[in-house]
Amino acid sequence: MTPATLIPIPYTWILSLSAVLFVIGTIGVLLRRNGIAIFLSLEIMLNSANLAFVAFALEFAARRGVAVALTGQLFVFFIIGIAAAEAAVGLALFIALHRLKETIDVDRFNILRW
Amino acid sequence: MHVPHLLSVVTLGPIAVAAVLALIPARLERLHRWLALLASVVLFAVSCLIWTGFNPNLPGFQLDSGPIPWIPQLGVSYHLGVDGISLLLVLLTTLLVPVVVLGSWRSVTEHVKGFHICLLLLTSGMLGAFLSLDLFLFYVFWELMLIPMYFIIGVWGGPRRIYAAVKFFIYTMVGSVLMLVAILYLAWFNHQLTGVWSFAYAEFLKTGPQLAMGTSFFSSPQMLVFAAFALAFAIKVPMFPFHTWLPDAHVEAPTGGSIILAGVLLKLGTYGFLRFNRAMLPQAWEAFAPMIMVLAVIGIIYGAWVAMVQPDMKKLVAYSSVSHLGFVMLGLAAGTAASTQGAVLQMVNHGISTGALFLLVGMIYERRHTRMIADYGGIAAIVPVFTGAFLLVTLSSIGLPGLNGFVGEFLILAGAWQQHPLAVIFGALGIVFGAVYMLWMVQRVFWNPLSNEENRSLKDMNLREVLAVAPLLVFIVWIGIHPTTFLSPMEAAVRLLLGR
Amino acid sequence: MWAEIIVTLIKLAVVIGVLFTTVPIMVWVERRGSALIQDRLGPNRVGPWGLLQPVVDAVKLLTKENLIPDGVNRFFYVLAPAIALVVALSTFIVIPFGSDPGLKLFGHAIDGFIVAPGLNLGILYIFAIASFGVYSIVLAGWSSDNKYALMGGIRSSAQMISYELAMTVAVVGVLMSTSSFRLDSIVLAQTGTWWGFLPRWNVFPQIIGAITFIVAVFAETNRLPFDLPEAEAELVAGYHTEYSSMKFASFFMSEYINMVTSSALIVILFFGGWTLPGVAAPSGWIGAILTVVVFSLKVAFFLWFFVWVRWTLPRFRFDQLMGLGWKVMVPLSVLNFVWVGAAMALRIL
Amino acid sequence: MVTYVFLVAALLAVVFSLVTIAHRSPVVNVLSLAIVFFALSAIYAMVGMDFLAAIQLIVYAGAVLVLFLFVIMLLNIRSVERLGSGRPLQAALGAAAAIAIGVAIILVIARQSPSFGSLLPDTGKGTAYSIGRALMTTHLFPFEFVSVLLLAALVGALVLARKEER
Amino acid sequence: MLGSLWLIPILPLIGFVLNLLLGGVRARKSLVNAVGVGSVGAATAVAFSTLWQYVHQPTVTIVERYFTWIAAGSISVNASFQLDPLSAVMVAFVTFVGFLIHVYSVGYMHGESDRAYARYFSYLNLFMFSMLVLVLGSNLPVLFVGWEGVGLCSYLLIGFYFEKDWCASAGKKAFIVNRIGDFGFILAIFATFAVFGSTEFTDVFPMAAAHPQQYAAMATVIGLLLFVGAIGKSAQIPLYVWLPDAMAGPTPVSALIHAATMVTAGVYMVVRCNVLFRLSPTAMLVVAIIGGLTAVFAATIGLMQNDIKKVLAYSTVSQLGYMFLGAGVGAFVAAIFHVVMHAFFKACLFLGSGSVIHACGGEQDMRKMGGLRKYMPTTYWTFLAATLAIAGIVPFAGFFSKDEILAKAFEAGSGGLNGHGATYYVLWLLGLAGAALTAFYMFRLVYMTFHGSFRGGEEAEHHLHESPWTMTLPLVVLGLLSLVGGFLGIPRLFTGHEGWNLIERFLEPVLLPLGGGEHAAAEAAAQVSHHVVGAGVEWGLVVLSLAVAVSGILVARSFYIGERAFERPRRLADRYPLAYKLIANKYFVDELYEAAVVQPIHRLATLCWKVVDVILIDGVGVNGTAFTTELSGDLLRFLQTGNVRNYALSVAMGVLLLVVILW
Repeated sequence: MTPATLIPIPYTWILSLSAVLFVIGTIGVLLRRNGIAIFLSLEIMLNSANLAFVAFALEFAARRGVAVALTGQLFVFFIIGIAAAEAAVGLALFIALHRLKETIDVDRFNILRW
Repeated sequence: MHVPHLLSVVTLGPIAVAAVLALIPARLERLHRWLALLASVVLFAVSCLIWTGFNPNLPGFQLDSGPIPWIPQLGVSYHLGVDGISLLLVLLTTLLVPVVVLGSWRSVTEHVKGFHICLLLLTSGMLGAFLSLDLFLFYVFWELMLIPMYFIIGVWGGPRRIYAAVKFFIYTMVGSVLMLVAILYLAWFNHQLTGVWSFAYAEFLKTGPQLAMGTSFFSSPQMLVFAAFALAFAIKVPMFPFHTWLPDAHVEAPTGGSIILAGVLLKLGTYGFLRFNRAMLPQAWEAFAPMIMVLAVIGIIYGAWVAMVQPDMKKLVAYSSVSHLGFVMLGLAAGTAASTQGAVLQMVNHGISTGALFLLVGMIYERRHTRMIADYGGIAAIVPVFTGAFLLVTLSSIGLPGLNGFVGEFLILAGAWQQHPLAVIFGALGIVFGAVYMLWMVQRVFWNPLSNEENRSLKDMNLREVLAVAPLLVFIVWIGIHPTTFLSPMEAAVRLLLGR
Repeated sequence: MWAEIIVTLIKLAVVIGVLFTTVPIMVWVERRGSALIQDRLGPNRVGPWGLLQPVVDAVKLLTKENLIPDGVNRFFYVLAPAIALVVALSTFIVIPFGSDPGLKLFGHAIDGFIVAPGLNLGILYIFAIASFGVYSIVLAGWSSDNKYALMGGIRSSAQMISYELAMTVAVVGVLMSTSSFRLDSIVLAQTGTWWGFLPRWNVFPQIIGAITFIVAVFAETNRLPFDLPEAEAELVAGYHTEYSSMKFASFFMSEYINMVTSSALIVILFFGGWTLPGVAAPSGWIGAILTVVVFSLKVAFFLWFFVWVRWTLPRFRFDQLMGLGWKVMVPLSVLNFVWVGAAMALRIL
Repeated sequence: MVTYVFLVAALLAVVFSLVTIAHRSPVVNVLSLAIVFFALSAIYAMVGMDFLAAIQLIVYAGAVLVLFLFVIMLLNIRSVERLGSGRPLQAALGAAAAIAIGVAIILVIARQSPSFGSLLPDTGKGTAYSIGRALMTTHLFPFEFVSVLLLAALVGALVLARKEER
Repeated sequence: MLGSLWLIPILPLIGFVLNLLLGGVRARKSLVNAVGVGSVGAATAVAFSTLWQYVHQPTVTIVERYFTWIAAGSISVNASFQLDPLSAVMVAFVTFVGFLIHVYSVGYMHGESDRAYARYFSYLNLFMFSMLVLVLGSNLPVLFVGWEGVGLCSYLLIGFYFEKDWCASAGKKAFIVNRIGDFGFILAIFATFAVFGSTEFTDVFPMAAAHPQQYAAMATVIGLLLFVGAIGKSAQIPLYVWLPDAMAGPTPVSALIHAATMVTAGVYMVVRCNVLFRLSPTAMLVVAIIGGLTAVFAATIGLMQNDIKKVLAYSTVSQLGYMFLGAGVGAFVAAIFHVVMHAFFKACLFLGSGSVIHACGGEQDMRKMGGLRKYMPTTYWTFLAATLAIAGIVPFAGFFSKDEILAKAFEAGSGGLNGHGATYYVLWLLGLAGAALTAFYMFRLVYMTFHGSFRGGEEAEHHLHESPWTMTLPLVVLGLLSLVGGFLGIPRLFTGHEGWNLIERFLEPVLLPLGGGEHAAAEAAAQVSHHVVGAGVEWGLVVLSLAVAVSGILVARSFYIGERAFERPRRLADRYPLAYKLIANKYFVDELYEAAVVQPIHRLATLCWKVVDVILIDGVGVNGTAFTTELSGDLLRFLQTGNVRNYALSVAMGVLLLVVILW
């Protein structure tokens, strides 16, 4: 088992990337009306979270001198699983909604209004 | 004859029976009725064993079953015990249940199964509340009582039953939630003092009085805790400003429901005042007693007045309950041994008399499907037996000497006079007004010319109904003539509770 | 460093070259084979036994006018075939097509007959890349403004997603028995025999897995009986209806390259790769070459199997296809790895 | 080398995520997102989390996004609104909030010491081995839970998307 | 039988229960008679044998404890009976008169249905039971039991014809008005407990008598409260209103309950508690004033009543007034004496009127009677005897008792009892006037009913007949008693020495001597006042009262006899229309009460219900809360735009907020 070598980039860079992605995702969620697009933006946000996990995992491994930073990866793993589930259900929802309203513009789905 | 864990048997027995009923298909209505009747009669018999096994000379709790740890982390335990005070109320409860079953024989026609299951659960709740020596347990039973009653009103009730049921439920909830807070606070305080978590009544008896009495209401924990308990119980009693759920609940509830409601549920309020507020928070009690007394007196007269002008018999009786329980509260607030014993006895009296009144009103309602006094008049000639029974109950309710009502009121007022003559003077006015509204109602229902032709075909009481009422009448006379039977068991307990 | 790069480049050149040469040959084989199966001659004019026919075809395709219909989404229309080809080619780089007893080239170790050695992902990598294959079809179908094409695209995406599941799960068994993703270690795990005569190939204990995998592969490569995306009878030509000349050619080639890759996978996963039971590979270049030859022969057989099946079985209906995928394949594959797991737990394997 | 890979990947990720949220055509959105995923998986691979990289591609690119495309085609959504069209207030506030959050996060990160994470060692079996172990031992419950969740999602999706027959 | 006093009341109780059952099974009247009359007869027998033993043994006060009735804390009440001269006298005449009236009822009620008949007798028996408990009770609570019991019975019996709404109302009225009195009584009981720690007569009175100063103040309170009770039960101003209405009941009931026994319970109670009253000049004065006023007031109303029973009712009220006057001036013995005498002649009068009504077929209006003398002689003569007795003509019963009271009043005035001499003089004058009025209206009644010619119309005249022996026999007995009864208490004046005044000598022990202190003087005044007033003056008083009575009779004769009958009263009425209107309408007291008490309370109650309960507490308080909750919910609802992006935005804002907070 070869000894752990350092990554030549600070984990904060990765964090920053995830932050940027997160912001972009957020903007997408907040500004798009198209349901699909919103979903995509959500996926971006999830991935930024994953990235953050990875970054922390690395930093953790480095600081604690742990050989393998498992937990972070596991979180990512679970998040991916959940994302898959979410996508399935969400898209099914949109199919149903589209069948109902002939559109996926979320601004048109305000039947829950007071 | 010795039954192990007698109290547990009495308390949890009904639940067991309810479980059995739950297994029986609903269409076997007669079987349900008979089983429930049998069970309740047996229950009464067994609870009489408590009476026989009870040693009136011991002031404390007896026949304990438990304490069995329930939630050890919080010191919650299952602990039942009976003393002279709860003994009477338990007997009252178990006495009323068969009466209710008999009284509902014809009036409850749909969901018979459900009704009896509810009734039995309710019974357990009430008995548990009277017997539990652990406040957590008490609260559980207290709430357990609430739900079946809610259903009994809401399912088998009259036209506005939903409104009434919800009102009853929310009203009671408001109080009991605060009470829960108070209980938790007490437990916490107890933990602060002793370092052990416990909800045991005995513990609180020791630590409760140590709650600080601040200068102002909001700065004194004891008064706040007191208020929390008091609100819960005052709503249940109900005391003057919190009584408006009672008329609705009574008018809409089925006969059985009204009997239980007036007979037992209201007593839990007064019982709670005595058992918890009075015993656990003595200083706060001292501070609040005058207010309680004033409210009690207001309740007495106010209830009587409002009852006087009710067009609906059940409403009238309901408001009369307000008045009568005013007496009880007066007795408790006065706090002398005599008045307190009188109050406890009056709880039983009111339970029996008002229960009987509701039963009788229910019977006539079954026949004519109206409770409006105006629809009757002059039916004494047609239903003499019914009239006789009703008259007797009426007289007991207006406190005719030689019947139960008098003894209670006499003791309460006589006991209270030593402390607060003025309150007694106003309270005694209630006796006068009591006569007014009851007799006026009796006149308009039973005397006078037979105005309404439909009443000419009224049937007099049948054997079942006579059997239903008879025990109550027996007790009315018994307590009236020889109250010592019932006063002596509670004497020691009351003395201990009052700390004399 | 440089040596490493050069070696890699050489490997790449060899692999790509082989693949690109395989395609015309496969075309010829396909046509002759179909003719054989259908008892007719097939191409026999151009060159001996029509061997040059594919060359001619290629030339025709290359020289054809490169037209783009109106109303298509140009970007994706062009992108789709490119993706197809790229995916097809890049999957192959983790396939070990021969054993390496430690030969050197320019003083640098060849490091196995495999383009990207030391990639722990191995088969996972293949799945990862292959999953991009869907895009080409979907995009092609969608971008070329044509309902048949769209239908084909949708169908194929559905089909591929569904069968990808079965395929992956079928492989799990193998991965479990040889606890690694690396294809070469998978191959090595299959050397030797049981009871002296039965090769230690995964196909024997995991026959179910093998069958499932093979069927799934057929679906993944859109070959008959699962070529619904391009079902001539119903969808003219499915997703590449609107394609012609080189763009069509790249779809065409990618399909055949996928076939090769798939066959290679089948061989590696279930039929012991370049190994032969009981035969230890002789050392030195000769031995190495021999392993490559063995591997190629096995692959060739499965390529022929592809052809054979194509001209033997009728096409499924779409719902039958889906039903098969979800209700038969997936459960079977699950059954397979459950069995493998049980066997491993019981120390049978 | 690794640094450049990272920078390129990061650049790709940012740019194409912007495209993802900004472009009008859903298909473009999806594909650019695919590229983002690709870039991310590259980063994972680069830091030695090859298993993550793989499933990132397999699940996201291979399954989820295809699903998206599939739906887009099924509903045949050509092109919809521009970014932030309609509800200007919502748009402005949203953007502001998002950026503010981003700034906040960046500020937080900025306070951290830019220490270096360690590259995961090559165990020869890849991280898959250890992850698999962890999943089957310490994290068994969440793992099973996710599987149940996926099953539920499967059923839910079926129920939702099914045409209710009249 | 001494030592088992409980037998006396228990027998009627048994009768009550049996009769109820008999009523249930619609038994024949004869059986009911056997039970009803039999039980009371037995009780009477037992009573008299008991009394016989009692008078032939030394002990003055015999108390029998049976069991502890109520015991809690400081309160302890025994169920116990007490036999002493006072209760002995009461028991004697209650049982005796009661028995007679039971007998009378047999004849009077024979027209009723079997069931009603049984009901009637069961009530009557219950009444006997309660009355006996009342007079035998050895402490206030037990007395109160009887007190309320008789109240109940009067309620039931007044409302005996419950299908007539005025009867039912009258019954209710009686009970409620009595309740007002009982209110005072029960408070008195509580006060007694508080002060003396017991309510046993044998404990309380000696204690009080021993320490007059100590208990003086409380005595006033208790005394007045007790007297409130007495006012209610004995129909004094202001609570007399129920008694006239009570005439709605069957006549024997009026005779027994509302003339002879129950209404005198108040007097009995006052006399029973004479110690307390004597300790409190105020209480005495109040009693005297109320009594005197009532005596005259009721008499004036009696002047113009045309309903034969109403006249008797008001006369009863007025006579009760005399008794209280007597008690008020310290003549407790005289009061009791008058109670007994009154029981005789008033019972006789009522029964007589009953027999008259019986004869006239239920007619009660005297204007439709007249000349009945020749149709029903027995009734007439007995009635006349009783009338003379009530008018106070020598030697009839009334003379001795009433004259005794008036004399005592005069002495109180002259002796300046408790320093209220003037007041007592006035009261004496009132009493005198009352005597005159009494004589007048009673003879008015006699003349209008029995003299002159029948005014009831032809066919009614045919039905006129003498009543059956069951009714006449009691009449005769009572008539004779009202003739000779007076000789039980011949004052010293006539005989020269005290010895002949049997009743006074018999009752002497009841008036415990008070211990020293300033009350001694008062006591002396009350006791020895015979000698304050000289014999001559006394004779004068006797003559005076006789003259007054006779004058009253003559006026009545001149008004209602002869060819110019009814003319002069009419002219008087015309001359003083206002006064006429006032008196004829009983001073509008009922109307006053209706307007001043009943209506306001009723309105107040309605207000409490409709406004306080329904609107304030329930409307504003309870449903108000509910409504507020609902409203706030309705308003908050509008935050739900249903637009997912808004929610997302709010989430983002929340995050931002969190960041800011956590920064």
